Amino acid sequence: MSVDFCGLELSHPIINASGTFDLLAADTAFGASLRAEFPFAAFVSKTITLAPRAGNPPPRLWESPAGLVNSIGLPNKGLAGYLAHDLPALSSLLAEVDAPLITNVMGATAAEIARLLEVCQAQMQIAAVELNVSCPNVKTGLDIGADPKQLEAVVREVRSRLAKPLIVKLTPNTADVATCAAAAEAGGADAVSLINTLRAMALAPAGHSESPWLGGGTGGLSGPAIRPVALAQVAAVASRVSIPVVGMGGVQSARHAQDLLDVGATLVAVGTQSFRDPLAGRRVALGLAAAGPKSPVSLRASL
Amino acid sequence: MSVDFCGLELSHPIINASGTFDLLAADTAFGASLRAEFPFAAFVSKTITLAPRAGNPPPRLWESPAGLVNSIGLPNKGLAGYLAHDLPALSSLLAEVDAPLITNVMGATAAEIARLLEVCQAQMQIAAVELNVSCPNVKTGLDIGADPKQLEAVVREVRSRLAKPLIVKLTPNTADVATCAAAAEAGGADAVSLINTLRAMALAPAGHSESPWLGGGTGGLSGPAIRPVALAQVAAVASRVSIPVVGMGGVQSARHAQDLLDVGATLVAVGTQSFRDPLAGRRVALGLAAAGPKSPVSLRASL
Amino acid sequence: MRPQAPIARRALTVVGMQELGAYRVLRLADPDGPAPAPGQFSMLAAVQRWGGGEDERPHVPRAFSIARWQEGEDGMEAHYLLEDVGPGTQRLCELRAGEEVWVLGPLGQGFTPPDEGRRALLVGGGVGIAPLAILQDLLLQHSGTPATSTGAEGRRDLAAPTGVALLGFRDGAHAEGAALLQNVRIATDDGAVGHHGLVTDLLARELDEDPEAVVYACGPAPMLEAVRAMCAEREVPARLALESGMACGFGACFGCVVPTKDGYLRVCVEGPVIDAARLAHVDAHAGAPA
Amino acid sequence: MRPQAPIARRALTVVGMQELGAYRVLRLADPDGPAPAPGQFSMLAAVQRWGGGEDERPHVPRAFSIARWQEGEDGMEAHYLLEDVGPGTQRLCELRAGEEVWVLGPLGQGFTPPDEGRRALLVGGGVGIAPLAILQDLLLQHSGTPATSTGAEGRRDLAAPTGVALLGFRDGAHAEGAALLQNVRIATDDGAVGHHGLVTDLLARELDEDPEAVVYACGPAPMLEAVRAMCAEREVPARLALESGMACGFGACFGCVVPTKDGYLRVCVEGPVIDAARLAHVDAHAGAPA
Ligand SMILES: Cc1cc2nc3c(=O)[nH]c(=O)nc-3n(C[C@H](O)[C@H](O)[C@H](O)COP(=O)(O)OP(=O)(O)OC[C@H]3O[C@@H](n4cnc5c(N)ncnc54)[C@H](O)[C@@H]3O)c2cc1C
Ligand SMILES: Cc1cc2nc3c(=O)[nH]c(=O)nc-3n(C[C@H](O)[C@H](O)[C@H](O)COP(=O)(O)OP(=O)(O)OC[C@H]3O[C@@H](n4cnc5c(N)ncnc54)[C@H](O)[C@@H]3O)c2cc1C
Ligand SMILES: Cc1cc2nc3c(=O)[nH]c(=O)nc-3n(C[C@H](O)[C@H](O)[C@H](O)COP(=O)(O)O)c2cc1C
Ligand SMILES: Cc1cc2nc3c(=O)[nH]c(=O)nc-3n(C[C@H](O)[C@H](O)[C@H](O)COP(=O)(O)O)c2cc1C
Ligand code: FES
Ligand code: FES
Repeated sequence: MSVDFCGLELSHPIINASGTFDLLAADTAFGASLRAEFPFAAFVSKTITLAPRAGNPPPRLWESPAGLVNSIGLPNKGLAGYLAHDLPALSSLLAEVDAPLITNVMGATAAEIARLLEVCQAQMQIAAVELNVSCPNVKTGLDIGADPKQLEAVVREVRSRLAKPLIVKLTPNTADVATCAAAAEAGGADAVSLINTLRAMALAPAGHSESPWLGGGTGGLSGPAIRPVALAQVAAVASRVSIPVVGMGGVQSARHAQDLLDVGATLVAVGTQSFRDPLAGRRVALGLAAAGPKSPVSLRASL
Repeated sequence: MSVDFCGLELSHPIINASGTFDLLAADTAFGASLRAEFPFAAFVSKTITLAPRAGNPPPRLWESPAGLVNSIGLPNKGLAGYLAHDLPALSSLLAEVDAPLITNVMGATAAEIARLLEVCQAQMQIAAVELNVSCPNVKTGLDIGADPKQLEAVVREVRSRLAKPLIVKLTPNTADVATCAAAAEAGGADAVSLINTLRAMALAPAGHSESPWLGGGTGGLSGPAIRPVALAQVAAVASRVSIPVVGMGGVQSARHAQDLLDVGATLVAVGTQSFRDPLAGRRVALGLAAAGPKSPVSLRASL
Repeated sequence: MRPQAPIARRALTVVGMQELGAYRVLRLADPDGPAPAPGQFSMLAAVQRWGGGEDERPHVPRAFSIARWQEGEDGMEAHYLLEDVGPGTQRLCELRAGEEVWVLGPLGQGFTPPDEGRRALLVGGGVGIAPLAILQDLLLQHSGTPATSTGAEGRRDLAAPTGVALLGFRDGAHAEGAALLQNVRIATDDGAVGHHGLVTDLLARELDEDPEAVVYACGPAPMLEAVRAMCAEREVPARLALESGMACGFGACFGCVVPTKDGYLRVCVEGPVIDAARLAHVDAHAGAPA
Repeated sequence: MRPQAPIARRALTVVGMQELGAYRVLRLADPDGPAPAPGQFSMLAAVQRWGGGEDERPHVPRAFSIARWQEGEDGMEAHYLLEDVGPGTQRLCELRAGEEVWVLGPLGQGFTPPDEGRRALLVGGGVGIAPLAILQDLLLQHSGTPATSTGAEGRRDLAAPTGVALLGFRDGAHAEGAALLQNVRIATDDGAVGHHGLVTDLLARELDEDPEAVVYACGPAPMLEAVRAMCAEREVPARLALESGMACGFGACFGCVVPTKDGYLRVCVEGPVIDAARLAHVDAHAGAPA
């Protein structure tokens, strides 16, 4: 089951989706059992920004049919805080379980992103960087990652700052995700990951006043509800690019992971399902291993 | 509860989503009870194209978490077949229940759409036309409706052929649905409707060979799973345009319809839920009526 | 005219749930429902917790042949034969007396009776035997002759005027489902009961002896295709009850189509029973769970 | 160090489900689970059919205070007090003995005991009384003095060394939940039982008489806010067990935050019990179902 991903040797193809597992909090909650049954082959951090962010006011969660709408708002200590407070603890824990650290970053401009990458390049505990391009462009309000031209330009501009693998986490809120993936590839991405959450909203339930429910106004939909959308987007992307693809969106079981691998993903990330079962990642990995290696009848070519 | 929609006087704000209710088949299945408890205030036909279409090979359906992925492929008798075979029966049935007929049409080019509108204009039984712009552009492969400029140009070009209300049914598979809605409005649309299904996919379940499950390869996701996405898109559109909005996507109850009305929809369409309960539209309408008229604390302005 | 369903689905009470070998028989009290024609089906969904099973399913209701329509303790009852093959059938199988099921039906086009004087040969495979039970009930009622009620296999009973049923099953546990019918001959894949082989072997023998018979068949796609081919070759009329993945059951979704000689046909409104002559072949997706 | 949960959620068997007025008490056999600290909670989800309820929910598990941890027939049992307020609690309330529940826990930061010699005043509102029960059990155990077991209101019993509980309820049916604790004084909104008014009226009286007490409170946000304000004014230490909509319970989703004087805090890892002094006010979303 071991997988080569952009030169990282992983023990299996299952990682966590950014922002859906806090290793340090899990350490507090689960202690030794977290290490004994570590769920992921590599660990992806929450999105880190240059400046600290408090995140959105509560409520931050809305449970929807077979899904979850979140409006967390990317709270984080900022790059300096992350390096000072989290990185040492993260990397010592990850060293124990032999899983590399992938740091997810987001910036509003190419300059911000370049700075984030530069700093990550200097930290040897960071094995790779995932760049979240679901950040609204300050001028247009649209996600940087939604416009292929803009995306390619940004990736090209920042690429040289990072010698480590650069994964571009695409936005699913676009007319043509395959073209965005191709743009990331053209700009120099080593891999792409998808899908991020679908733009979504909820109004307050009966008994509450009828404003948007989420403190952030709108949110993003994740979980099983979006699985068929994720499969379509991953298939479209994998059939277009030749760099590795990290597939995610509603994965709950080895079967769902296998579907993403079948359409061309190299790794699969587990997100919302970890909220229901913190060992979900491990169960998925074990399920894949139990099913045995598949003859590579990849659908990638046929799509 | 009566509503004015582009000059049509409707008894309540609930209609069917195109392609999710076949009046003539329902007449065969339900007979008199269909008329006695007619579920909708207006009836929207399946998408009609100039030439007949057989639709996609089976399987055409995949049940997903709290949703349904379909790859029906817009089977229809073609415009001439529709006029000759369906229109007389449809309009006599609708006359009995006092519901106007909205004909949904799709064309691959402005010329095709113009022809469809012209013919609809000539049929007095047709009260309004809904234009489905989720049709792939023959050259780019992307939906005509996904690109605001293209959409505005097409709507502007065809607009003059129809004196009746023209509703543009937007595609949700786009980076910025509000801008698409504004483009349709600028082109001359009298209303917009959304959301159509989200692009989605399914692989064959265990025991079947591992190609895409749906005969059409990919499909579209509908049902409760997409409701939070629909609410976000309808809210974004309603806060942008000043023409009426028909909201849909996963509506199962009066509460869900009220949410769409609260964010600015004028009408609400019920789709997939009719498959579970053919009277769903009626139950939603009755539920709204029972809750009584709301003080118009529309969120439209505040979004 | 075919019996029609009220557009309002009915919340019907479970009055019984019995094991029958590998199957279950669900009995619903349906005091006000229209009497179905044999071959018609209903869309069923548990009123509570339809969803939340494997892969967060089921979501849409499921189609089931009405297997029997008879007087119960409080008015009419419909019986359904269930095989647990996935989240929808599993949910229905776990229902207990007193719980409720949403029922939309009767739906679809049922079987038409054989021409006067011709004998009906019922051919069923697996859970596909369900619509043959109500068909046999009706045939027996019309002929006025109760069939010999033994289900012993091997005893060939050409004298039975009507309603002889050839039933194929995977194994012994499934073959217990045959108790739903009378006057049956059984074939099993593993030879546990009756003929060791295909039900179409039994059909060939019957047709050799009575080439004037009319065939009524329901079962897995390969069985239906074999029946279709055999009947086409011998010029025997055959009525096939097809199945297909359905979302609505009343012609709304266009999801349940099967290919015919003249294009796609919606199984739920133009079928489920159709004349075999309309098919070039039985689509792999058009049969009962194998 | 706080008791930690095994990362593997446990499928535990329901050994009891009793009505207690407007509430239910769910008893789960937990032979191998770690002993919780009072104030800790678990994330619960029915093993079967977690989903498919109202609005196709629940999907994520639900947080419940561990109300009691005691020896049962086959090892330790955890008790939970449930109030049916939506699809998740509804599903749990319908479970019967023998069915299974996924349990992840014990989670979060519980109550810390009062300083030596200070009296604990427990203040609960509605279903928020649950964590006070296990806290009282522990306090009584430590003090070695069983509380007077009468729950009669009005009888002021300053002699009780520890664990006196002031409980507020909507009405009589809810007030029956008070049976979960000993030595209680009750207030009801409608006056059906005990003091006609707010539980904070009772708290004011107690604090008048014993300004050295330490307050432990759990309940609806308005109650908690009143407790916070009263304790802040009187400079009485107060530990509040907060609630918040949760998806994970172990710090993964950042969904359960409440505002504090120095920023947002995740209720599931830094709480649910926090020192009232850290809050400028209790957020409207940070309390138990009202
Ligand atoms: C007219 C008619 C009459 C019928 N009569 C009977 C009867 O009397 N008794 C009886 O037991 N059955 C009957 N069936 C079949 C019954 O409807 C199916 O077995 C049932 O729908 C299966 O649902 P499920 O959720 O249990 O299984 P599913 O999981 O839906 O699996 C059933 C089949 O559907 C496909 N499938 C698997 N996953 C999916 C998915 N996510 N989306 C779509 N398709 C999928 C596969 O081919 C699988 O083998 C009838 C069907 C029809 C159309
Ligand atoms: C630490 C902690 C301890 C708790 N202890 C107990 C206890 O001991 N006993 C007990 O009964 N309860 C307890 N609760 C509360 C319990 O977790 C909730 O009552 C439960 O989660 C409600 O779930 P539901 O599906 O029944 O109701 P929901 O429908 O989830 O409704 C509950 C509340 O959530 C909000 N809401 C409504 N719809 C949604 C939606 N779609 N998405 C998100 N939010 C929504 C509304 O504010 C509503 O009032 C505790 C909570 C926490 C955090
Ligand atoms: C609560 C929550 C927080 C998330 N935070 C982040 C984040 O910080 N950065 C990011 O790139 N994606 C974030 N995501 C998106 C996930 O990484 C993932 O792309 C998405 O949830 C789809 O996967 P899933 O359905 O398995 O959850 C978040 C998702 C959730 C549910
Ligand atoms: C089976 C099926 C067929 C559909 N056919 C059409 C169609 O012909 N034309 C169209 O504009 N939309 C079609 N739609 C989309 C619906 O009109 C609607 O936009 C979508 O399903 C979302 O609403 P819902 O979640 O309530 O179903 C179809 C949807 C389904 C599920
Ligand atoms: S099942 Fe919907 S058309 Fe037949
Ligand atoms: S519930 Fe997920 S972080 Fe607290």
